[in-house]
Formats: sequence, structure tokens, C-alpha cells
Amino acid sequence: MLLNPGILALLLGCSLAFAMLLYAAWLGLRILSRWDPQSSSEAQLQLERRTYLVSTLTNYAFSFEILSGLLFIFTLEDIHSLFIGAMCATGTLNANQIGWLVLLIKIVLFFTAAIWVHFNRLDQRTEDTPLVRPKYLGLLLLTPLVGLDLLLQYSYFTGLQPEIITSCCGSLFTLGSDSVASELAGLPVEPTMLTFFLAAGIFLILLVLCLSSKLALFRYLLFVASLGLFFVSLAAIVSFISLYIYQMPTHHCPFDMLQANYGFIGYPLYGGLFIGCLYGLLPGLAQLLPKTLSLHIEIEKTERRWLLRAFFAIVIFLLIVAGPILLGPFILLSY
Amino acid sequence: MQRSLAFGAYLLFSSLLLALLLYSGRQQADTVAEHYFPANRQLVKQLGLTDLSIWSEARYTRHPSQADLFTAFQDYPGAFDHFPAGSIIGPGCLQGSPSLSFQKRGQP
Amino acid sequence: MSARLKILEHALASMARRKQKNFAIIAVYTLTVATLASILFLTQALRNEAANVLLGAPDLVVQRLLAGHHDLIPKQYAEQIAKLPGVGKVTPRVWGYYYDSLKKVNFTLLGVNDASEPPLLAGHLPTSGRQCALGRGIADTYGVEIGDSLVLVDSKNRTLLYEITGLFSHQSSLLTNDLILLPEAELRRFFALPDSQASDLAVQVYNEQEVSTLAKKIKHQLPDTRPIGKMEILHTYDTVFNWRSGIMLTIFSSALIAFCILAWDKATGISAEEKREIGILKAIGWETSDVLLLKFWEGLAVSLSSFLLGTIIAYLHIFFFGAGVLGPVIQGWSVLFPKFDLTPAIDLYQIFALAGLTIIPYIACTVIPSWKNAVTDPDSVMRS
Amino acid sequence: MAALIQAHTLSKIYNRHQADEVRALSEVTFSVEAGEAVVLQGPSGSGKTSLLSLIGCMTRPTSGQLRIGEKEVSRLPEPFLARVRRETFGFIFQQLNLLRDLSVLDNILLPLYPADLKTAEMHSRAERVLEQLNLLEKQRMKVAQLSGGEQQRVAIARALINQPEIIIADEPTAHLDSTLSKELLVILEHLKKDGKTIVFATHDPYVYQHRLVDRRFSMHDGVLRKAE
Repeated sequence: MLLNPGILALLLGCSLAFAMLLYAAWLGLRILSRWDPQSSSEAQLQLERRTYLVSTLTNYAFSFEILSGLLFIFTLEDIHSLFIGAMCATGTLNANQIGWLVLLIKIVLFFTAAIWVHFNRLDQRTEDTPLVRPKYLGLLLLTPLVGLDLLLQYSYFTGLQPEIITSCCGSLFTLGSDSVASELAGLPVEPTMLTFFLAAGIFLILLVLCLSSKLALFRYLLFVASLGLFFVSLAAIVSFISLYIYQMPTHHCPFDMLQANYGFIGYPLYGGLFIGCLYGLLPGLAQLLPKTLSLHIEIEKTERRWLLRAFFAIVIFLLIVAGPILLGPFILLSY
Repeated sequence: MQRSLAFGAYLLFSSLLLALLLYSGRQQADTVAEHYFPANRQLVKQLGLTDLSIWSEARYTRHPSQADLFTAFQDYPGAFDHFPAGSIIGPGCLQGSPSLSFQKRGQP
Repeated sequence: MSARLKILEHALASMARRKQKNFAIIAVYTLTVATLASILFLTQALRNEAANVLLGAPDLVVQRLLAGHHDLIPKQYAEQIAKLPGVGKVTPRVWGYYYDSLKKVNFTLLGVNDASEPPLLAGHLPTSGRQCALGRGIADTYGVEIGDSLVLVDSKNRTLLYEITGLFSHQSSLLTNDLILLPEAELRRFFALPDSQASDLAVQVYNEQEVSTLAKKIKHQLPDTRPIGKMEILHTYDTVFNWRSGIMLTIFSSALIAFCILAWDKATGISAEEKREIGILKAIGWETSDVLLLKFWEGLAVSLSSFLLGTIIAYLHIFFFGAGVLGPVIQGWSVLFPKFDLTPAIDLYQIFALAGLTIIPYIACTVIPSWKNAVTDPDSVMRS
Repeated sequence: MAALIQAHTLSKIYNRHQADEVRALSEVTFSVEAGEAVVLQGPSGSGKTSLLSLIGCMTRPTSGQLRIGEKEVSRLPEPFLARVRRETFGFIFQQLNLLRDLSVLDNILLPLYPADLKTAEMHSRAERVLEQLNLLEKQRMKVAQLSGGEQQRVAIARALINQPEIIIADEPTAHLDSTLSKELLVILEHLKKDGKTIVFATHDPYVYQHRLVDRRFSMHDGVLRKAE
């Protein structure tokens, strides 16, 4: 096991977050079993107060879980020098099988936790709190996921053996080998680029439609478009966006762009994508919530803000992507 | 209003100070990397050195990368103390062991 | 000014009114952060130094093992190794230890052949039999300078005098602190080493990629040897400092835990006065979430200011004051400990990791107490 | 026109189903019109304070209904009660409940912090109430340095800053000498003239016999009766 400060911070933080969530989930269970909005008893009042504790605990825990994704990537970048053959985070991730799984869970947690936090905030603004049950059920589902994240992270870091020779992005994302990653890297550039900009275009059009109309259908479509854009973008980053950022025709690594050599450009890039997709998902999901009047008013009030955030985040993302394609000296399409 | 401004100013000041320290550190590191690291590397090369001279109380701490396989606490080059006692018990004083001394210039 | 800022304003005002309590917390917190940060910065700097300087180390060091001991290696092994394809120069090295039982230090005696001037040396390398060059640490500890003489007792109990002709400058202390350089022939005489043998062999390898292959070949041809590659040497230092800092972080985490208990205690045991204040705020129309925000701001103010202050103190301590306080901890029993003149090797990642290690526990142990205070009954002020 | 405060069979039981159960209010029904000044009189422990904190949206009734203006508040969750409290009520407490180490101005501004008001608006409101209560020169002083009467006026200023419709005063003269009590009632009379509704709890005859009082209720063991 590596006693690296970043690893210690990650394990400590995730354990604390998990402990806080466990407590919150237990409180949530008690709230679920005894919740009675019609009652004005002392017990109900205590439960109402507990909901504050639950939301404070979960807000802190989820904020850390989201930050931990960053720290995780940071740490992978830092310790890559300990592994022979690892030149960036990809190499560290390949050092044992669990690495990629941890990353996947962290991405899933980012979206689910952020959605929970947003819906919790909606619910707290309404007088009749219609979301109490679905909210706490969701919390009960999310807590094991955070536990799993902690467990996998622990076994990943304990399983890291510095002597291991790992394959790095150079060998993982090269054309010709037989894996998902190499298939992504091997996607033909022109159609991928087309699909990517098409997906982004559809997303933006739907966004504008949602801003101007109240039709639920547009929101559902936007939800689908966000999901689509997210996966298409990830594929596009490996397939061609990375090439333009590194200005090299064979460098497909999705993590190198987070390093200082490339001006940390990866952070606004991934930030824009993740935040944009998150706020694109929310309006569609909000349509699925119970249709009480108070909630409806609150959704109408906040939805506009979500849509605008999605818009700006995706525009930033697209600008960063399009910048080097349009302005850079590197021309890929003629290859 | 004034208090949040003062607090904000304090945070800004100390983060700037920290940033400045980090930046100057980087500059310093660059100079060192340019001047002393090559010189030291040259020294290492010429004398054929293998280890840093940080701890000289025992052979395995003086040359961690060259130590014997059988040395206490030592299973392979680069293994470290696994007995916490190592940090509590100092080296003993052997009777009749030699010591280092010097003679000033001009003295008999 | 938004509601959040106004509540921040009140949070600061109420902290200013309880100077002693908050000052105590910030002081202890800052000290904890400074300790952890010092450990991190120091070991990181040492790692960086080792990684950069030891790049010049021999590509391969071949030692002979006899009954598990490190033993003298016959010089003819050098000829055999030199014949392997890809091997450049093979240099027999002669070195040994000299133990000073008064100071309890092992000095490293190293034989030199090549008299060409190395960098960072004042004076010159020993050329004749009665000369030597020393590391700065020895010179400082014993208060000697060029021209003085070193007195050594050899294996036959003869007292020998060596005139000091060269001293290494302090910039090379991390490498040469305890070195005593003698001409190789003189060192052989001193240790009574046979001419046909050496301490070990430094092997030059043309292609760095080939080092491990060559190591295998050498091990195969000469089964009683142990080849140590340069990567292994570099790796040793990476792990040693990673481990050292990890161990020390783990030990000092008890300080962190103690601090967390203090923070928890301070947050739980608020005075009747504070409790009344929160009651008043709620009675005049503050919501629970407003009070939680107030507490959040208080926590943020404490943790951010302590964190920044602590990190700055640690930085100054390690890189401006030569790790004066922490040095002895790393030093262990070393008497000849190099004066640290370290090069900062910190980036944002270390700062982030440090923030994670110190801020999260503080937040975690103040959440529940601040909630408990925030749900004070608003009508409590009416029935007191 | 509907009454401003309408209570229907309000009950409040503390520590229900426990050994130390206390029935503080039982089935109180009454209403207060806008602009009225109403007094609750009765010995201590009779439930006056409980009724005031119910009306002032500090707690929720165990049973019964309570309307403030158009809003049914008896089942509202706490954060919404706090909002009603902030927007509708000004409180003058028996023990003033000022933060003694803060300046007069800071104390007065406290109720406005959670509301999203512009800074200029906050300060113009503060100036208005400070002027009204003759505290303009003292606004930078700490409350602890003020005389009893001035502190009393700071407390009133704080109650007025959010421009409440209803003023609730719990034994406001209990710790005051007769001059200060007189001064307080003069201020309250002014407020009533401005159209504020005032609900007192007191057992000070000087207060409940004052000319500004429109109606009097007496409380005994949690039961409310019209006083003769």
C-alpha cells in the first residue's frame, strides 16, 4: 500500500463522507417510517428538524465525493512515476483492474449526487415537501454506492504494486489493439466529428426550445440529448479532440490534458461537459416528479436557471473543443 | 460589510502570499535545476556515488540502495525499517572502538 | 449585498466577539496544518533532490555476495562483464566505512583514481598518499579546514595522518556530507585490501533500456553477484520518502485527531450565552438554514484562514529556516546531519491533498454540533 | 372583513405522552382585528407566553387552527413559520434579548439579514426607525453602554425594522420603572396610530388599564376568557 498524502486524503475523506452518509441514511430511514405531514406532534417537528441534519450531512458528503473525483485524477497523475511504463494517469489506472471501475463509479456518483442535491433543494423550498419519500429512498440507494466507491478505492490503492509494468495511454489508446479504448481511438475522425457537432447542435437547439416553451416533451428530449452528448463527447475526446489539444496525430490520452504541460485545459473542458450535461438532465427528470402545485411553482422558478447554466457550460466546452480545430496549426482531416 | 471585506482581503492576501511562495519556489527550483543539479549529477558520476548522505548512523541507512541482504531490518535494497524499535534504540557505544580526530595545521 | 454575505458579516462579527475561543482553535489548527505540511514539503523536496541528483549514479552496480554477506568482488569479474555486448566501461569501486564511536557516526571512505577536479569542491582531490578530501559535514562538525590533518587508526592499529587538500561545498552536502576521499591505492593500504579485489563494480550500459536484460545476463554468468540497477536506486529513494512521509503523516494524524476532538468539543459545548443568541436570531425570523449557513461561514473562516496560515508557516519553516524544527525528527540518531538547503518541489496537488487531509475532518466533526445549535427552539427566548 | 388573527380551538401540550406533560393552552378561540390593541392578562404560568409564541409563529399548536391574515399557519413547516415571523411580526421580549456586544445598528439590522434586501434599503429603513425612536446619535455604540431606557428603545427599533403588521410584546414593562413604562406606552400608542396591531401579555395594571388598549382577555390555566 502506498502511503501517499493524496491517497491518505482520498481514503480519509471518502470514509468520512461514507460515515456521514450512513448516519444520514439511518436518519432518513427513521424519517421515512414515521413521516406524517398532517401531524403537528412534537415527534413530527423533531423529524422535520432532522431533515436539516440529513441535508447538511449529504450536502457535505456529496460535495466531497464530487471533489474526490478531481483529487483521484490528481493523485493518479502524481503517482504515475512509481510505475514502470506509466506516463500519465492512464498508466496508473491500468496498474490493476479496479482503477477504471473506480473512475466509472466516481462519474456515476457525480451525476446522481448532484441530482439528489438539486431535488433536495427544490423540496426544501416547498411548504408541503412532497419529495420526502422519493428523496430518502434515493439516499438509501446512493449510500451503498458511496460505500462501494470507498471499498473499491481502498482495494485499488492497496493493490497497487510499484514494480508493476503497466501499459500507458500510448499503448492503450493506439489503433490496432483489441479493446474498447482502442476502438474509441480508432473511430474514423470525420464521422465522429460530424456526430459530435450534430449531438452538440441538437442539444443546444433543444435547450433553446425548452427556454421558450413549456412543453414537457422538449425536456424529455433534452434529457436524452444530454445523455447522448455525454457519451458522444467522451468518445470524441479520445478519438479526435485530444489530438487537436496535443497537436499530435497519435496521442489519444484523455488524461494528459489535465497536466500542466497543456495549461490544465482539461479541467474547463471536462468541467463544461459534466456541468452542461448535468443541467441538461435535470429539467427532464423534474418532469417525472409528483405534480403538486407547490413543487410545480418551484420547478418553474428554478428551471430557467438550470437551462441557462447548461447552455453556458456547453458553450464553454464547445469553444475549448473548437478553438484548436479552427485556429490551431494542426490539421487532422488531411491525414 | 467591512468585516467580510477584511476577511476577504486576508484570504486574498494569504493566498497571494502562498502563490508567491510557490512561484518563487518554482523559480528557485529552476535555478537549482539549471546549476546545482547538473553539478551534483556530475559529482555523482565522477565519484560513482549511489546514495544520499542523510543518515550515517548505520550502513543500511547510509547506503539504503546497496545494503546487505541479511542486515537487520533489511530484506532487499530499498526495504525500510519495519521495526518501530529502529526509531527508538540508538546505536550502542563499543568499548575500544576507534574514533575520528584531527590535527590542526602546524601542531606536532 | 446578498443574504449570504450579510450572514457572513454577522458570522465574522460574532467570531470577533469571542476572540479567545476562536483564537485558541485557530492557533491549534494552524499548528496542526503547519506540522503536516512541513512533513509533506520536506519529504517531497528530498524525493525531488534524490530523483534529480542520483540520475548520475552508475547504470549498474555489481556486488558479490558470499554467504549472504556483501563481499569483495574479484577484479577479473570486471573483465568478464566488460565482454558482454552493450556494456561500456566497468569501474571497480573501493569504499568502506569508518566508525567513530564517540560521535557514533559511520563515515564513508571512498577511493579515488581520477584526480580531475570535480564540481563543488574547494581545493583539490588527494593525489599523493598522505592527502584526503572531506565532506562539509565532517569539516563543520570537527571545525577543520584545508591544511589541517585527519587522524585515522587503520586495521593494524597504526595512527595515520592525512592532510586535507579539498573540502566539498555545502551545495553538495546531501551527497558528500560524510565522505572522506583518499587515493585508491592509499585506501587499499588502509583497509588492507588485496589488489585483485574491489568493493563492487560500477558498470556503464550504453542503452538504458538494456539495463535489466544485462543485469539478468550478469546474474546468469556470475551467479554469486547481485546487480543493482540505477532505476532501483532511484526507486529506493522514491519509496523511502513516500514511506517516511506516510509514516509520519500517520503518526501526526493523532495530532489531527486530537485537534478534531477539540473542535468537536468546542462546537458542542457552546456557552449559554451563544445558545441564547441563536435563540434570539431564530425568534426574530432567522430560519434553521440561515443559522446553519452562519455556522458554515464560521467553520469556513476558521478552516481556510488556519489552512493558509499553516501552509505558509510550513513553507517558511522548511525552505527559509532549513526545517529547523522537523529536521531532528527525520534525522533520527544521525549526528552528521546535512544542513537542509532544500529546493521547493511543491505543486498545487500537494496543496490540494493537504487541504483534503486537514479541512475535511474539521468539517466532519462540526456538522452535527452546529445542526444541534441551529435547531434551537425559537420560543426558548420567550420562556427563559 | 376577516380578522387579522384568527385562532380556533388552539391547544398546546408540551412533552406529550410523557410523565411531565404540561397542558399550556386548551382550546383557545379568539380573534384580533387589524389595528386593534389587545391585552392578555393573568398570573405567570397561566399560558400567556405560550399563546403569544403560538400567535407569533414560534411554535406550532398541538391541535386547532390559526390564521394570520389569509394564511393558515398551524401546520406550516418551520422554515415557512420563520418567514411569516420575519415578515409579519415584531417582537418585544420581556428580557429585551439584545446582543450586548454588538452596536445598536447591528442589533437593529439582524432581522433583515436573511431577507434579500439591498444594502441601501436596509440602511434607509434602519435610519427611519432610529430617528423615530431618537437613537440616531447612538447607533454606533454598543448596546451594553446604553441606559435601560435606551436599550428598551433599541429593542423596539429591532421589532419595527421589518415593518411588521403585528407587534407582540411579552411583559414589556416587567423590568422597567414607572417613567420608562410610561415612555414605552407612549411609543406603543404612536405605533397603534400608525395602524399596527398590538398584542400584549402583562400583569401590570398600568398597562392593561391604559387608554390605548381596546380589548382585554384574561388567562387562567391555559383557558382564555374575556376580562371584565
